[in-house]
Amino acid sequence: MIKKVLVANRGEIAVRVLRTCKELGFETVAIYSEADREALHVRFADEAYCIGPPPPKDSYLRGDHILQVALEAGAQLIHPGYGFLADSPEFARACNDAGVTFVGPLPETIEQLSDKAAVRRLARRLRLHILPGTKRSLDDAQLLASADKIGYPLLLKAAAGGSGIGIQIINSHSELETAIPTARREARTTFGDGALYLERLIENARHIEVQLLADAEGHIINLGERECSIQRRHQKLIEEAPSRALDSSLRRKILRSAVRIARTVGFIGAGTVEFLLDPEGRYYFLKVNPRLQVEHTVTEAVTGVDIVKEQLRIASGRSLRYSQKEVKPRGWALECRILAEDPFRNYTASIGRISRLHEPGGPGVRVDSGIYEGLAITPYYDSLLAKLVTWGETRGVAIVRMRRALEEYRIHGVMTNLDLHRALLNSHRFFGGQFHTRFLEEQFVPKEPEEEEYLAAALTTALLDWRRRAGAQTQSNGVANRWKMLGRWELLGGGDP
Amino acid sequence: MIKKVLVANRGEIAVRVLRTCKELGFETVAIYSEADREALHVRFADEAYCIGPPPPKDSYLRGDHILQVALEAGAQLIHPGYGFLADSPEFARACNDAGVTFVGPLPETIEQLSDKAAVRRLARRLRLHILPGTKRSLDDAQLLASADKIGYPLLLKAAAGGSGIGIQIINSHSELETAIPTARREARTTFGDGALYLERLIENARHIEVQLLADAEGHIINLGERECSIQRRHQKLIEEAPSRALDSSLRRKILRSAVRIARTVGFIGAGTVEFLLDPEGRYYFLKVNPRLQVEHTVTEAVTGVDIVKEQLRIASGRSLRYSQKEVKPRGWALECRILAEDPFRNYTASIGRISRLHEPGGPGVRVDSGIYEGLAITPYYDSLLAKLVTWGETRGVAIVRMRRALEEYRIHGVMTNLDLHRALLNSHRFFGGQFHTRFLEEQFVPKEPEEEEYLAAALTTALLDWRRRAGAQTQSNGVANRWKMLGRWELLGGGDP
Amino acid sequence: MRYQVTVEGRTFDIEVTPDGQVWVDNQPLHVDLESIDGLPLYSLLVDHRSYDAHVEKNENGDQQVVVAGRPYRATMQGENIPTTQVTQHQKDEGPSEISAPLPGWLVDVRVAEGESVGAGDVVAVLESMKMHLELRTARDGVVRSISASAGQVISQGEIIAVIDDLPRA
Amino acid sequence: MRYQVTVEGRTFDIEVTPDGQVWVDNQPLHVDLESIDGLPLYSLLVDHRSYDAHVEKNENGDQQVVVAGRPYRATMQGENIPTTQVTQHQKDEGPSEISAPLPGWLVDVRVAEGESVGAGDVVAVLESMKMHLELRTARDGVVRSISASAGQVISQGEIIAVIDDLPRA
Repeated sequence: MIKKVLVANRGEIAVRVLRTCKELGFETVAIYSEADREALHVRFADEAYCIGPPPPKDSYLRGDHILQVALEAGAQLIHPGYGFLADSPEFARACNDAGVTFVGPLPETIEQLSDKAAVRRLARRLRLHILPGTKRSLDDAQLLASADKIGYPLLLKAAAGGSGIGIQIINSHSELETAIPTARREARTTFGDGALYLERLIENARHIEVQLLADAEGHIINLGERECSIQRRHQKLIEEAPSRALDSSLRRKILRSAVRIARTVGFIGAGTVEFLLDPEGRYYFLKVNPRLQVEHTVTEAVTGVDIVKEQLRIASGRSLRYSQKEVKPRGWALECRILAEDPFRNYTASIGRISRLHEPGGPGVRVDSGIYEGLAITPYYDSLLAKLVTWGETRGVAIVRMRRALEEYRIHGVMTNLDLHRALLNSHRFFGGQFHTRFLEEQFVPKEPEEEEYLAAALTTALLDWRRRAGAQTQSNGVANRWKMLGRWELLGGGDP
Repeated sequence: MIKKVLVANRGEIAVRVLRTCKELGFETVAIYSEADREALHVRFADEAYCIGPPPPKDSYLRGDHILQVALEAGAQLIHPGYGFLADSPEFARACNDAGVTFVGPLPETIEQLSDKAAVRRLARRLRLHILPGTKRSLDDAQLLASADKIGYPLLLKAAAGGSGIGIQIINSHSELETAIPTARREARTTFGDGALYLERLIENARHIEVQLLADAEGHIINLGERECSIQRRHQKLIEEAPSRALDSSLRRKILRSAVRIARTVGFIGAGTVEFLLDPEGRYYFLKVNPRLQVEHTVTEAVTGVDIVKEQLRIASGRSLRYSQKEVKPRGWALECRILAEDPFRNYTASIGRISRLHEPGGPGVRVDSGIYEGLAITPYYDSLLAKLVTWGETRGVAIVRMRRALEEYRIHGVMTNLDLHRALLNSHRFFGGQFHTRFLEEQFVPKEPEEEEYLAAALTTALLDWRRRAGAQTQSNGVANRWKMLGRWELLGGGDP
Repeated sequence: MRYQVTVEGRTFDIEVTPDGQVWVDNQPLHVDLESIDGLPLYSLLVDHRSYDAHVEKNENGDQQVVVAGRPYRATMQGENIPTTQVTQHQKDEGPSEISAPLPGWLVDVRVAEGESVGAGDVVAVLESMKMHLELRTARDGVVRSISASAGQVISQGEIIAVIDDLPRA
Repeated sequence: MRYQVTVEGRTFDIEVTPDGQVWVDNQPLHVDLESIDGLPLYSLLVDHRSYDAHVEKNENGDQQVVVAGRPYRATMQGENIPTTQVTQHQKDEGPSEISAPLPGWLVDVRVAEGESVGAGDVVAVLESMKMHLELRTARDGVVRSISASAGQVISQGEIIAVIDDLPRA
């Protein structure tokens, strides 16, 4: 029997998952909001169903609608991608109860992992370092008192937040006093919950995470680590695998810690354990993400493992195909997140229609895109347009390849952060691997564009005006070329033109 | 000192070489004929020089012009790509004499390898099998007499031909009698030389070739074999690495034979030794190509080695970076050549302007393209638009990935052979690896398109007419969507739309 | 509005009601055709089955619909639609011209003026994009004139030879 | 034809002779601008240096030239060209409107009607594409009216608040 998979997501990750489904010969079902009728994932899937108006709460977060579509279309599996319903134990449970397999861990595991206090307790029991911090239900006075005990700088976070939203850096008691009321109000408006908590800020920390695969029989393997320290506003921007920050003994320890915590919670499927690494080589457990991550691509590039395929296999009840020994990473991989935003104007989001698109290619380049020429970029969802991944034998090769691929990339019609990526990839500190999670915001100074490009822009402007005036007789470039070429023949002194 | 490289080619291979040059931080110089002012390689390079009118003999084959440009632009290296001047000892010698390094073997080696009779003698000395055949200067009567001795079927070939052009299959004495005069005349017109020769046709043969790298110090390694048996009109269409036709003992023998012959001729650079394999496992030496091949990409995909980079390193006098033991192929790779031609109308070439282009992406997919949206495809050069390469852990994965990628690929404005590739990749015999060099022309029957696509075409036609008539009030798809969605809410029994 | 649409030999009866509902062979279908950015590019959903369609002219100037990357020729009949005439109107009389379907170089001319030729005979060989293309005559006749010679560069549509009908018996 | 073209603060003197030759700052340059397929896409060769250029309107409707993927604003002066007025004409008087530069949801309104605000104060916070965007007032004043509230969906250009100038002393 051919299986049918519903992908409960949109954009690049929906396309990513659909690709593997197609390779496995599965029938595919897409869902879309009213704003996404034109979206690439709709055109990509075998079937597509509208599930509601643009706001996520009315469409991509409507688990009831999505499940209904799965039943109507006869899907046996639902892949949630990342974000939206991927971390929802309720949705996972509803799917499984309705006889549609949720591609992810057991609902109980997701539930357990979403209880941050419980996870911290668990990590402490496993003797992992955790970041000093507070509970999630303190009043203003308690927050201030705890802050003085933990010490500054620290992070003020919205308890209901996530993905880097609702986080502020606090440097002193008085800063905290000023920040609390605004943060509460914003958290209430944004997440519907004003609860805040504090966490020690580790300075010059690096973000290290471990990719895991686990089957229902209790086999757990790691696919190595990723480093995601290049961030803006606490959101990852560039990721790589492996990490330059780990030597082999530290790597072994972190990988082992990740597997242990996953084993303890009975993890099944693909997941990631996140750590912060301080400059002294001490690593702090942050959390377990019970789902596919945006940056899974770099792990795929170095291991050759299709993580989505393994997710679907595990969800179908099959056991892992690899032993730990059979996972043999090769080379280095980088990922740049291509976002519709203006990095030089405070990362303002940009909307519009993709008027022209030219994607890079050639050796060692992978593009995972959710866009195509003609597509409208709407303001309803996140600004991730595409992911550019390069692989090289060494980190250096992966970097120069990424530079080359970024130079090839053209996206017109919306502002993107391609130029920021070009600048980052050209920085010596990035090349040297000397960075931390606040590198971009605190230390990075982009290079000025090349002088000669100004002249190119000026010449284009002047010549277009001149041609408009001169009219038809100069339109014929062929004639001009032939003329110039004849000149060249004379110069070269030979050849009949 | 930053090096400058002139790429003496056009199309996808010029872009391919330019990419690696950029990664190495080299300055790049492109050349173009009058017909190629818009070509991608011109836009891609740092500098570009027009070298003549469209016909290759007046531009891309004008070694004197090209060398002059190299000197004027200050290039230290000339990379010839494949075709055009890549096999020309005269050009290689002229470059080296002018102090510009030709990226390839020594001119003497190229000369030696282009003397087919001498190479055959050499192979015989090394006790390699060669195809029974004749000399290249026989008259009609001698050809007929030799043919009867060698036995039918056999191949009648133009001595000055190459790349599969000027080859005919001959099944009998009388067929040969009829074919000779026409073949002579065509050879004279096409290649300027009417000389013909005969070669035994091996039935159900497979084309196997070995990729080699050799440095000036005499180190030679192989990067494994490729199989290129899917051909049309004696031209390769689909290639893969490794080959299913070899078991490990036969593979070891063929690889060793290839290295031996390269060592004997003092080969330096990247080259390929081609063999035919008969159904009994006997392999016949064909020739040594002293240059990059179109299908080098599949070897890159399985070994992780950038062959162009190694060529440039070797040409710069550096020694090989790999020992044979360090070359560790992983998985399987396929390449489909995407051509501007109509495979269902006798492979007629197609010209026009690329009106829309959508390239595949995602895991395990590489696109090496010489085109972009808006580019005019002219009749002056070969019809290769792009190469689509997929990698997978196994041959099966590489195949399903290629199927998926071919489904994603869209090229509008010219006819392409994408559909033929889709059909080939879906055939059971291709999947089973049961094919030979005449599989496509003798045994392959393409599948009919899916029935439901006819209906989709009919509906599109009818609805576009209906909309044109109904005019503006039905243009607003948003309204229609909302209406349908409301219907859906009622169906689902909930949710405020 | 009722249409008879023929796609590569298959004919569909399609009715579109004034409110845009679609019936095919008298069965209702849920059809949603979305035009993307005014381009000749469409996303088509047929009872939720998703297709991408692209409308373009082919080499002969006929409109074709490319579905999932495969081109289909569609002809249409309906009220107020001039029936598409796909009559097999073949000229059986008068001279016929052999012209170049593509630009290229003439590799070979296989006939001489005044020579008799039979239907299917190769008149000339054109090279375009490294391919040889045989130009054949569609019927019996006598070569009236040859206007190009081997080695010559030929533009698209350029006439290479004219074939007269055989004199009537 | 003589042009003064200013690109991001750098000014070039460009002369194009009637036969299309180009002089920059009185030096001859070999310039070849090739338009591709009538698209706003160009291949530019400047003394053989190759650039790709794309001409487009930016978010504010100004023409910009994208060279090698990087956008440049260019303004031009010359004979018969109305001098581009890039005067810093700032309205210092009258009410100012705080409007949404992007569509999105209003996350927070930080001021109340009648409240005094200072230049740079955040008036409201807009969420668009998962980003928070602070809308600030450019000068001192008093909030005359607020026309949207937190949680509300906002269209691009929609006015969220009006700020009156401070009463003159």
